[in-house]
Amino acid sequence: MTQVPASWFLTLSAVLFVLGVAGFIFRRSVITMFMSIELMLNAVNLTFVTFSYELKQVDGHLFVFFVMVVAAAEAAVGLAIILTVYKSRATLNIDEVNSMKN
Amino acid sequence: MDSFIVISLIKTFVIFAVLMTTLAYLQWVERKVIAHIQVRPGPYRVGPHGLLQPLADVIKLITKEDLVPPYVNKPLYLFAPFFAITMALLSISVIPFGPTIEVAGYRTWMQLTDLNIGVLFILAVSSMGVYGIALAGWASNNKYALLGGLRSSAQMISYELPLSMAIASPLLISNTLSLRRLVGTQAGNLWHWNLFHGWQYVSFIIFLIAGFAETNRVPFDLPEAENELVAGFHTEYSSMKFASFFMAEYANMITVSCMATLLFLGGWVPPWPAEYGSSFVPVILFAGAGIIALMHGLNPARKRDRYTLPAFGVIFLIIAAVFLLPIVQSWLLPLFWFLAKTGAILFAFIWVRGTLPRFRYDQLMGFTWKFLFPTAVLNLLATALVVALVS
Amino acid sequence: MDVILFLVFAIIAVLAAINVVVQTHPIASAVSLIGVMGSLAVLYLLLGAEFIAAAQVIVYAGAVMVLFVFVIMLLNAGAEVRKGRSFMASLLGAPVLIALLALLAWFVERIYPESVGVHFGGFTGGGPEAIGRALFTTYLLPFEITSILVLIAILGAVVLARKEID
Amino acid sequence: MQLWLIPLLPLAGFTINGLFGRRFSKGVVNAVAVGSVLLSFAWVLKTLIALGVLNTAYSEHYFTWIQSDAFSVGCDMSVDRLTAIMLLVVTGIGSLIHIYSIGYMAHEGGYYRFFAYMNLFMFFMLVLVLASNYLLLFVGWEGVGLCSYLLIGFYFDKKFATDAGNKAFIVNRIGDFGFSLAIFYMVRQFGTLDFGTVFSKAPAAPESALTIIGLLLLLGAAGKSAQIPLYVWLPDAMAGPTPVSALIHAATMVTAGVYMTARSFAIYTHAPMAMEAIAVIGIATAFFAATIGMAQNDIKKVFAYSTVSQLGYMFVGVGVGAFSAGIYHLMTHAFFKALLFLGSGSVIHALSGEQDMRQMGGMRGKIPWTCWTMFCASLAISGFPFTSGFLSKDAILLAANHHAPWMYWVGTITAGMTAFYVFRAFFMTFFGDYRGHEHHPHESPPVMLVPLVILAGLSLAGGYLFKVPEFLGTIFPTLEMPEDFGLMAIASGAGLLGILLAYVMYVARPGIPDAIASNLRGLYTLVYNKYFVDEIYDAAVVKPVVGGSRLLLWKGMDAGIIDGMVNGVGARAKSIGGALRMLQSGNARSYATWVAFGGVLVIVALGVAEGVTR
Repeated sequence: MTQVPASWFLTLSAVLFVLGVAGFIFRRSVITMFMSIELMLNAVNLTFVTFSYELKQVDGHLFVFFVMVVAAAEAAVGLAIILTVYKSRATLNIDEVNSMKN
Repeated sequence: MDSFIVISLIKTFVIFAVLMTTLAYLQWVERKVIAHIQVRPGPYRVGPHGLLQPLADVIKLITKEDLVPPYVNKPLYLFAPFFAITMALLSISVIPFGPTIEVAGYRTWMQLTDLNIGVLFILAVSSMGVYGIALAGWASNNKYALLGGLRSSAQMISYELPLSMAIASPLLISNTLSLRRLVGTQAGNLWHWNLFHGWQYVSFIIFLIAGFAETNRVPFDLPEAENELVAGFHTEYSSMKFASFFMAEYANMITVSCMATLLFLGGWVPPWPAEYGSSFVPVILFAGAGIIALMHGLNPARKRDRYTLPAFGVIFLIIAAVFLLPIVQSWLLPLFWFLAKTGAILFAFIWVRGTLPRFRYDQLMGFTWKFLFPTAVLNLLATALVVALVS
Repeated sequence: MDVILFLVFAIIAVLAAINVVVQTHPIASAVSLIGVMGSLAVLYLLLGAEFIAAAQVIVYAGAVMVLFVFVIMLLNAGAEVRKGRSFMASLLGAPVLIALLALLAWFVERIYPESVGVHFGGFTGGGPEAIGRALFTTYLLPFEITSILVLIAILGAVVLARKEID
Repeated sequence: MQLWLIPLLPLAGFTINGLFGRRFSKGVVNAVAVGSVLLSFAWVLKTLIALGVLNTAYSEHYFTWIQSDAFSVGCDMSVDRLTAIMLLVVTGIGSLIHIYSIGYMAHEGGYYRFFAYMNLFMFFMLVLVLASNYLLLFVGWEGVGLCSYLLIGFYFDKKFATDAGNKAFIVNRIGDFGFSLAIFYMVRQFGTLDFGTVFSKAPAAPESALTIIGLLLLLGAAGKSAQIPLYVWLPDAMAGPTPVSALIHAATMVTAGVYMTARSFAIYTHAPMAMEAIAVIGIATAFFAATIGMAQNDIKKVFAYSTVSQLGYMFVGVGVGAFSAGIYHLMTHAFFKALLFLGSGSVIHALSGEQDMRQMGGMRGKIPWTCWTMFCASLAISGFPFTSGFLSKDAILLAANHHAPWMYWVGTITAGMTAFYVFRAFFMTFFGDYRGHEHHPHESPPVMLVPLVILAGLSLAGGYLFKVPEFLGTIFPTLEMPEDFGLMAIASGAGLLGILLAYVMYVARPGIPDAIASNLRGLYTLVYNKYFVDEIYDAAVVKPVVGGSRLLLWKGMDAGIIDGMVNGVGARAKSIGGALRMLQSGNARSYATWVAFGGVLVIVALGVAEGVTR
């Protein structure tokens, strides 16, 4: 059976997405949560590509391209924020970062 | 179907063997050239003119005690060198060395495989190379290593941008990402090479500078600079892991120079068409080299040269003779031209290492962000404008 | 053949993803995330998205993840200390996630039972040429907007991360 | 002929006194008030003389008050023989009482206010009498109710006066409720309220409708003329000054009910059931009030119950079909009852406020004029032969006998009781020795005595001066009755027996009443306490209504439901807000959990929707 049904790809992306969500919910370190977000985005990218394969259109790839650009921007700003948070509160544990006062 | 696999395996084996020996002997060449630049003989004890020196080094590194310091982050510590060397070797698989070759009835390209996104693949692989160094620096849990790792990966990242810009402009002209077709577009004589297309030599220079930085070579090899950061990111590494980092560095050097030849110097295309005698150039070169070697062999500066130099002379003459054989010429000549150009650029690497002083880190970073990157972008825009107007 | 390829890289991706979540030390999860991205790049190739695969490796794995590794190295973030594990979160979270997964899977299977088979040469539209044409014709506006977005992100990152010169 | 001038004069008196009374001296206030009533009386005489025989009703239309397509109500007045009598009674006795009250109210506070209200009362009463459609009559009806409230509560600083005013007004309102229902029903049934058209259409209307209208009108009349169910307010109305009781609660207002039923004789003649109801209620009230009157010690209370009882007689007259007899008794009753009240007023005036008969006695020598004028009134009310009271009461009793013999016998017993309690009061006040502690009771001034004398003359000879039955014969269907002297003899005999009994018990042997009272203890206390009717009403009606409204309407409905809802919404919002506040915990991971939870819900929803549509 040389053909892989597309639904497997979607299921795989679902698994990755859920793992991303789990990571975001259960982990305490800010960076790891940030990485789970990236994981979620990757899962979404996979879905995009699968659907563009199915519909034989290139638009899906464009969306993935834009997702990547946005993810890059987000990562840059996010990490900068993490740095400043670390500088001001010397902690990476999200639970301790829960109030606007510093 | 299976012939494809067999052929690929054979090609892989051939290329792997050639590459590994080249890696080793490249180090020998480098040490010899730098030595002669600094008017010292360089390695000549182990084997004639130190030819066996690389072999000795390899044996030394293999037999050295492979200690793993306790305080390191063991998995990543072991993973980093492995990752660095794989990424470095990976890009060789896409580089075409010559046109087709006819062996025992099977015609195949002198290239492991051809991706229609070859250039992108190489870019991707080179950008992954950063991890090897970054993780090595961090995993060895040592301040110098960490700083060295950070600095070198920062440098590689920053220089990646002008590198990709420099690559982009010739691509605009040849309008393809597949390396094989890239060379195809530069067929014909010297003026067809991308280098002389418009002002592509600017992007050639940017490419080379970025290439130097990518491979942490001399002007930009601050991270490994002995006097500041002990040995940079591979301070804690010993024996084989240390060797792998070195091999990775040289492999990267080879990749960059191959890319330079392919993108700008027309790959295996002879400078002027064969009918004007370009096919005789290698014969002349080797014959000349052989004669010179024989002459020096007559009154040797050192007594053991009496045997080695005439031996080299004879070998060179044999090679010159081989180039004359027509049946081999079809693939040997293109291969020669490709290797000649790549060798020239490699020599430039080594030459630069011997002459230029080291950049300070902030100068290094300032240079790329304030000068190199803007020029690369402008160059790309100008090339795009020209291409748009021309077509 | 393709199935084997898919299965191999799918399993790698899932294991790496689990590793991202499970590992206490951020650097370990960072590396496993790179693993996920690499395997996804291969899957993209399987789906005929060459440019996106290369972009994924260059942009995502090559640049974004390096940022992460940088930050981890700069902050010298130690392993996460396991304290204050609120029982409620796992009580509420776990079933929700499992439900989410089951739902998505059911949704996929049910909505796309007759999905088309994927094989290597299936779709060759993913090349840089096709993407370039689409990007600069139909999707020109988003392209410009994202360029501005990235510019703003850079400014933001610089302003945020620079040391107060006081 | 400007009929409108008759009611307008008292109105002018009212407005002048009402607005500028404070600055007038007593003399000017008297002049304005009494003058306006006397002018109105003179104008009435002029119009009646000018109208002559008045075989047909003379009416004037001024403006259309309500106009809604077919249904229209005009402000128009009419005079016929019945109205003529009522006008004479109202304005005549009104002016006498106004003159009397000059003396009586001389040193009371709020002098101009009293006369303003009295004039206002006269205005409304005249509107009521002159109205030629039910709605204008109803305006007068309400107006007199208002004035009775104002005048009863004249001493507004005393609690029992204001309570009595409220009681009177509320009980009257219940009656008015029935009256207004009747008006609505008439509008639905006849499409108009004008007397003429209503009475012409009445015979054609179904008997059931007429019965209903009749009964509702009876309810209104019972309220206003203090009949059985709604008489409780009259005894308490004595809280007002005595001229008020005389004018409103004896002569004019209470008779409005009788006038209205008499006026709608066309409806009642075609609704025998309603007529029967009137008769029965009349006789019951007469007997019942008489029994209570016998045991009262307050002089004004005695006469109040006697008014209720005499009104009962008038209703009997109307009920049995002898409308002219009813009106005849109305007129004569106005004369002697006004006299009785004014007399008791001057007695109270003499004793400077003392009302309890047990504190009086032996006043014969001290205030001879009052004594003898009241003697004449007492003779008239107890039906002493050849007094006007005798004529009108016998006419009613004869008609009652013709209608239903048992009514005649109950009427005769009541006549006896009436005679007994009137003379009991007379003897307790004027005979025996003085039991009070007022050192020198003085005779009232002439301005009070002159009206008494005139009224005394009228109550004795009034019946002969104005032959009402013949006068009203043309309007009302006459009852041909054989002149049965036997019955008249029995009735007057009962009256004489009552007088004799009173004389024996209160003059000859004063000990007897206490003896009877002691051995008939149970009955006496029952009667003395007015059969506890007030208490029963209070328990049966007032308590449940007030309690119910407090419990159900106020606590239950208002506080419970409405406030409940409003506060409930506020509380709900607060509690929800409280719950949601927990979400904003600042813990990013809990936010994520909720987002995931939301995501799951959305997907489930989509799945379900998808499942549904597929």
